[in-house]
Amino acid sequence: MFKITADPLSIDEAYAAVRAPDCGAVAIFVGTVRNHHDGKNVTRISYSAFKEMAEKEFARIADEARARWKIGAVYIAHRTGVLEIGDASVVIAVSSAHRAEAFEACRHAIEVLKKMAPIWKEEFTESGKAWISG
Amino acid sequence: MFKITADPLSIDEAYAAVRAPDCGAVAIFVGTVRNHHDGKNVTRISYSAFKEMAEKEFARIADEARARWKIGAVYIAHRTGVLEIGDASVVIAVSSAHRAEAFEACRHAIEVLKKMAPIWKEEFTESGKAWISG
Amino acid sequence: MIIAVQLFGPLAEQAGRSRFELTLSGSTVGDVVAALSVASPSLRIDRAVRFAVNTDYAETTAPVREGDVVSLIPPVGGG
Amino acid sequence: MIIAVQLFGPLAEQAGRSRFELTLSGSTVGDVVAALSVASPSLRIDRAVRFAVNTDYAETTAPVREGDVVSLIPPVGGG
Repeated sequence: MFKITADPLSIDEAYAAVRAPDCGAVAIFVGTVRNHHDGKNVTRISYSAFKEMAEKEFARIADEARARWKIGAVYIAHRTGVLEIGDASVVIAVSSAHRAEAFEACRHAIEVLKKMAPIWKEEFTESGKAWISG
Repeated sequence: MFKITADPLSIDEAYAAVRAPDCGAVAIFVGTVRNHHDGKNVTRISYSAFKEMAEKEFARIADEARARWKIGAVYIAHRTGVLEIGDASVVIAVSSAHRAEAFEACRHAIEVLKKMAPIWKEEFTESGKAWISG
Repeated sequence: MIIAVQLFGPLAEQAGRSRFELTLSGSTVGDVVAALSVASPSLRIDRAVRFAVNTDYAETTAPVREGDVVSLIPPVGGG
Repeated sequence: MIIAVQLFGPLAEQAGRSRFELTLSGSTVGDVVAALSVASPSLRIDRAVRFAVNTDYAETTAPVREGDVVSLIPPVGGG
């Protein structure tokens, strides 16, 4: 399942979406809004996305991972809108028969998502706001 | 939080236990009962543990990870009793400011747990049962 | 032909709007970008900006056809 | 002195019980294992078996004291 959503993300949903009888391992990554960045106090973050393209990129990231590693299912969800400190902005889950593949594919997925998914982040700090990339 | 429990494991509990305002990443590993092993069809698995020592080993694994990586909190839970296919047997969660550390520490924790935690696994297949290690 | 252009993030902020309809003589992504620069001179379309035709990344040499939506993808920040 | 011994997993299955109370003359983990082998000859305590004194892994040369619990840790299979 691949989605851009304004609703809060659910870790249990991610887990339920990928668990399978023939998979003994699930690796999950959760990105959350951190209260600091480059020495500044972050108060909140606003995410926006090109939804249709981002969801297609998520599916492409999953296809790429399945071609490279022996894995089961992949779940990728990213939230949009104004998020507070501690809120989950992204959840990725990957299942596999053996744990190495789930870890590696999950790690790879977040790295590629950060480079390729058309999602933008506006960071609000005590001193103002700024678009953050990379 | 470090525990051996006969109750079903909760991924959300693991996530809630480690998330922190200064951590932007949470890596979670879930080990589940797989329906196959070494070419045999597995029907269920029974786990037993030396509870007090296992929980102490979990805490030691977390201390070791905190000494090696810049991470926030660590959660390790392992279930005991008879588990069915798809049930979660172990959940590990690690938070960190940056994602590389959470992934590496989480991966390390499951590797060390498998070698060191005093937990035993009896696998039931169509052809009988066997103690499985390693 | 008429091509729809979408802007996102900092580019939409710079332009003060997120959607344009451009009338084009050429037929590549590069032609769309050139026309957009004329229509919205305040836009800073530097080398870090990528492009998409509909929902796929595309080079500036990629063709565009009537009905396509061209998107400008400034540096992304998901995760 | 009297030392409690715990067995787990396949070793408890082999012995048909998981707890022994042994009366010892010596004072190391190795002495406990030797006494256990006499008390329960069917046990196969090979080199893959590790030992713990109370809740910590211990070598066979580690001392044991009155009140300690010595555990035999056959190959583990958590995860």
